Amino acid sequence: MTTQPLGRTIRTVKPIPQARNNFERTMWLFMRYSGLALTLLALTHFGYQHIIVGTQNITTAQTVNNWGEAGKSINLGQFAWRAYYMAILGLAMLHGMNGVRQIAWDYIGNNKTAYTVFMGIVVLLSVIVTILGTLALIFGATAK
Amino acid sequence: MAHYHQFDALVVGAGGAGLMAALYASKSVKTAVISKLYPTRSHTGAAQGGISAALGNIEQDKWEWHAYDTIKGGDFLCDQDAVDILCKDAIDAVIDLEHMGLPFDRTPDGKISQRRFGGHTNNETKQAVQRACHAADRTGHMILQTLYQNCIKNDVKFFDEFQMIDIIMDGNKCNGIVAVELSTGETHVFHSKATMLATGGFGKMWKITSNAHSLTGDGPAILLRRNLPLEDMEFYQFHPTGVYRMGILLSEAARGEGAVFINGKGERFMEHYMPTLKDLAPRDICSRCIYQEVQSGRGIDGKDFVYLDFRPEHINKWFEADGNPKRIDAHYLETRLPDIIEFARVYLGVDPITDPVPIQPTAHYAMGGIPTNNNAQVLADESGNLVEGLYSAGEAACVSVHGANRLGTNSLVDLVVFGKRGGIAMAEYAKNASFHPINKETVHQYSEDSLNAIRNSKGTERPAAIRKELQVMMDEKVGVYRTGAGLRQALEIITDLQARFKNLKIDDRGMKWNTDVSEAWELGCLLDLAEVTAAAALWREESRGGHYREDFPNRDDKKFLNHSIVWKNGKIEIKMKPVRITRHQPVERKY
Amino acid sequence: MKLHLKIKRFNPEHDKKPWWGEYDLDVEPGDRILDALHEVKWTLDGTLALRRSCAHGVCGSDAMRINGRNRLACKCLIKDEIKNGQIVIEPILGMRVLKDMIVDMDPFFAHYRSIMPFLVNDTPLPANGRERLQSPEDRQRFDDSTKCILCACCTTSCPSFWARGEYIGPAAIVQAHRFIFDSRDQAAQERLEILSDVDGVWRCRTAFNCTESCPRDIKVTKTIGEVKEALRTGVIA
Amino acid sequence: MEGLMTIVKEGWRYKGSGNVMWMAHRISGLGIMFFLILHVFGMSMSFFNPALHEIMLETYKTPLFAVGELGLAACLVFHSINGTRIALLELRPEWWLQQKKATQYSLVATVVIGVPMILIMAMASINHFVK
Ligand SMILES: Cc1cc2nc3c(=O)[nH]c(=O)nc-3n(C[C@H](O)[C@H](O)[C@H](O)COP(=O)(O)OP(=O)(O)OC[C@H]3O[C@@H](n4cnc5c(N)ncnc54)[C@H](O)[C@@H]3O)c2cc1C
Ligand code: HEM
Ligand code: SF4
Ligand code: F3S
Ligand code: FES
Repeated sequence: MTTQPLGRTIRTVKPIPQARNNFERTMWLFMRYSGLALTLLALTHFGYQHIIVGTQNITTAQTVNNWGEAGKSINLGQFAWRAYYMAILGLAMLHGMNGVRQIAWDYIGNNKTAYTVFMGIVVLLSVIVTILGTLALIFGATAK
Repeated sequence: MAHYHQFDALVVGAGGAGLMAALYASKSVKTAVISKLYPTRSHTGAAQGGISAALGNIEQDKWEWHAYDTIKGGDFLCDQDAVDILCKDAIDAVIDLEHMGLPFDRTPDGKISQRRFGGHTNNETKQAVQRACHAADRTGHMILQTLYQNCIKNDVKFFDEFQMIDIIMDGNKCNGIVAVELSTGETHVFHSKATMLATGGFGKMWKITSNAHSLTGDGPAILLRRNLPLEDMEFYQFHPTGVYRMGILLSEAARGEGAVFINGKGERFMEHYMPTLKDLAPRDICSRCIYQEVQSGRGIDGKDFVYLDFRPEHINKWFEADGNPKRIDAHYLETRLPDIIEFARVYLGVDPITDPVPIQPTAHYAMGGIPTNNNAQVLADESGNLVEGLYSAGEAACVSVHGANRLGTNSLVDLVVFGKRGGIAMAEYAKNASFHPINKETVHQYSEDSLNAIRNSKGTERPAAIRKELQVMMDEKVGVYRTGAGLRQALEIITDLQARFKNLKIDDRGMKWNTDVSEAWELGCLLDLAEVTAAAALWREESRGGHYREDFPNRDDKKFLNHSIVWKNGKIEIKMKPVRITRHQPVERKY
Repeated sequence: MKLHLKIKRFNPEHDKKPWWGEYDLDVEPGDRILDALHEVKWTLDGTLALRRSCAHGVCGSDAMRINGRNRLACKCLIKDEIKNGQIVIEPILGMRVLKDMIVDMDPFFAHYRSIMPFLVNDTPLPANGRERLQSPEDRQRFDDSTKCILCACCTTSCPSFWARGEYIGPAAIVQAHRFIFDSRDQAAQERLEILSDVDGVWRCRTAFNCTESCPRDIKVTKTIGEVKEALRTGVIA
Repeated sequence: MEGLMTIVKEGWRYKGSGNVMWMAHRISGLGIMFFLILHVFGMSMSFFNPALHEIMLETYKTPLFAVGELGLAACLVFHSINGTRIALLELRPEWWLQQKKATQYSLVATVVIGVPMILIMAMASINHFVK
């Protein structure tokens, strides 16, 4: 008779980065974590700007006030605003781009040309806009 | 123009028997499987309770005991050398299945778990023994899946949703089959060296049945048409526990786990009939006892059904009465019998944990079928001549290991043991044989003509109406109880139905997925098989196992310790084949 | 009881587009929907085509959309589905319709085959010629996924599968789970790699339609989640 | 595109909770992404071209954009709450058995948070136009 300790067997597989395709897994995780972070960031942003301040009251002057003026030194509060928006900008763009990629893959993934062209446009547009936004956040708003 | 294919070994039917044969044949020769259903839809998947093997994992057991139980259960009509093979090989077969990946339930020490089943006993104490290996109550499902998985692993070629219509015979040699591809309606000629028919049972000739709509006995019926005989067709098993009115099976495993029958007076009536095994007596006996209760007005509310009671507290009460120390609870039943509990809930709206379940006997299993030897080779007559290149296994075949009544769980054993032997025999044969020439231009003509005849018929009789009349009549006259007068009437009615079958009303004249035509063709098979069943039942003037004649209530070993071999060549012809008896002389059957 | 049955019909041999067949029947409330379909086929219109075999929910032949959700026709009773005297029947979604309720199942089985649906264990068999041992707890671990009858209810209810037929689909993942979590199996690595492809397990968007539609009550989404977890952590527990 | 057709023609009629939530999540996500690109472009102009920035801010105050903003609010609230549901549930497969409840809770939360928000915003822009 074999005697073998019986109970629950727990096995492991090779470290997952060696798996054939790790990209989808990374993006999947990123979508969850960035999504959770964005819930906090984006909702507070939206709540503050659209409800507390109100869209009708937003002006360029206010932006200058929040972000600090380009070329001038900034205080801690203005730095916080910039960091906050930088985080939203980065996370939301990556999150959104990947979301669009998933959707495009679903519907036009079989047509390689259409898929590449479409994603090319989306990525180009997003990247340009992100760079513009990042520069603005680095240098600050220009006073009129 | 028909499509043409060539394979060394050809298996028709992708149930347990067919897949097992294909698995073993494909290890050495080019093998294909043809099935009218996707393999995983075969009715083996419906088998619930278990597969027996004297593993002795829980209590002492011997394959010799298994063999004796099988022979006694079969009312001494089994060929005893075949039974020895069945029960000895069962052990290896079950272990083999485990190695292939079958997820059997386990004992605490990690071995295959076993449970009780009707008619399985410890020959010394005469008490029920735990012999049925199980995977919850879906053992057949797991066997079918495991075998299909291993066929995929072995790269077996499958022709799914191809229906066999004819076999290609040349004298006494089988050279393959003709099949129709259901999705296109085109015919395909399959040319082979060795061919196996594993097309399953034919329970659809009865109305109350546990059998699938697809179980129409195509294989045996085709052989009858090609002037080959069938064996023991009068022996058909009626399972005692079918869901009332629907016939859906509630496995004997329920009684293996402690359920009992209850009549209208609330009595556990099996105690009066079979004092030792009680509710675990073999199926033929239980079915008859239920009928007797019903006949004597002790059905529930005087109606034609009784209860199967597996409420946990009641089971515990009976365990106590029987001196069995085991105690169970609802959770235990839910894990051991999840599916059949669900069947009762879904189809009857009855929760077996809190209420008794109405049941009635249901047509279940064909002990008879295509006569074969112990290597699954098809026999051409009563004296043991072979049909060259033709094999058969599973419920379609009759080895005969089940005799006059099959013990629960023995069918699955039959599939794997004789499926494997057949597969190996086919490969051996195919390796040494060459392809026998066939006439590619004409072999499929008969099949096409017979299907087109149905497709283009402009009569008035709906096939479904004929089928229904056949089924209702068979329930009444060729059921658990039979009489000479009833059987003669049955034969007359069948002849009449066969005449009406020539005047069919068919709506669908298309080629693609024409299930109207295929169902009608299947009805033709059922009619032929019903005819030989009734004829053989009329011929056997005794009562034995699943065959009970009210006008001949006793077993008659002098005259009928023989298999019946029946031909239908224009008219019915019945011959006898002696039963092979080795160690066990017939005795009276008591439990 | 009166039943008005609306069936989406399509016969490739003479229809360009699907059409609604409407049938009035007299039925028993406790009958299966399959019985009603047979009633149509056997007494009103023999051209109606559907797959069926076991008639009690264990073979997986007759998946179809009943009142807009995937069900086995043989496992639904008329009284439970009938609404305003009517039941609507359509073929399952996302597969090519061959005729009436019959769809092309080949891609479905191709996905099934792609995940190596068989036990792989190259270690020597036990020397005593007996079974490999497995504890009841280890056996229980994958019990749920062994119930699958490959009916395709789940896969064809999945919006991600509708969107992209290449998605391997919940049924194939359930089958992979059955082997990945079997303590006797040794090919978990390979299967997980196959499942980590673009059209593998990460295509699952946690829609839960699969779980809701499984006639065998398999917790499909949970099963998929366990595969994802194994893929995330590298631990199969 | 075949997949899109399946969903547009038939999928939306399917009676499962999941596909509707799935579609709504997609559409809302796409909506947010569309606005985000526009919005970031506009905000970046505060550095590159303050005049354009001013124009963009004024455009947000037109009736068309006021309505669009309400849509954006709905998208954002639904998408973030539903996204949180998915993300949290998926971290623990055991929790998936609670999905029916989770779906109900997140729908309720969407309404509880979203409706007042939209009302406040709608009131504010109506006030603005009336003035
Ligand atoms: C509800 C139920 C429960 C059971 N429980 C048990 C149990 O617990 N233990 C036990 O031992 N036995 C049990 N049995 C009996 C046992 O399951 C069957 O006898 C056995 O599965 C038959 O297997 P088979 O391989 O011979 O045929 P099947 O599994 O019926 O397969 C027949 C195959 O033949 C194919 N076929 C048929 N006709 C054609 C044709 N013309 N052309 C092409 N292909 C064709 C079909 O597609 C199918 O693949 C049970 C039976 C039923 C009905
Ligand atoms: C506010 C907090 C947010 C949360 C919690 C969140 C969460 C998520 C999650 C978890 C997913 C993955 C869903 C899936 O795989 O099915 C997802 C998808 C997506 N998100 Fe977000 N997200 C948020 C904000 C955003 C923003 C700001 C955008 C726009 C830029 C966005 C656009 C998308 C898109 C386009 C998808 C793809 C949808 C799909 O594949 O069907 N999300 N989101
Ligand atoms: S998981 Fe359920 S729904 Fe999916 S194929 Fe298997 S049994 Fe059918
Ligand atoms: S429906 Fe589809 S998206 Fe995932 S949870 Fe089920 S597979
Ligand atoms: S007919 Fe077998 S599952 Fe419905």
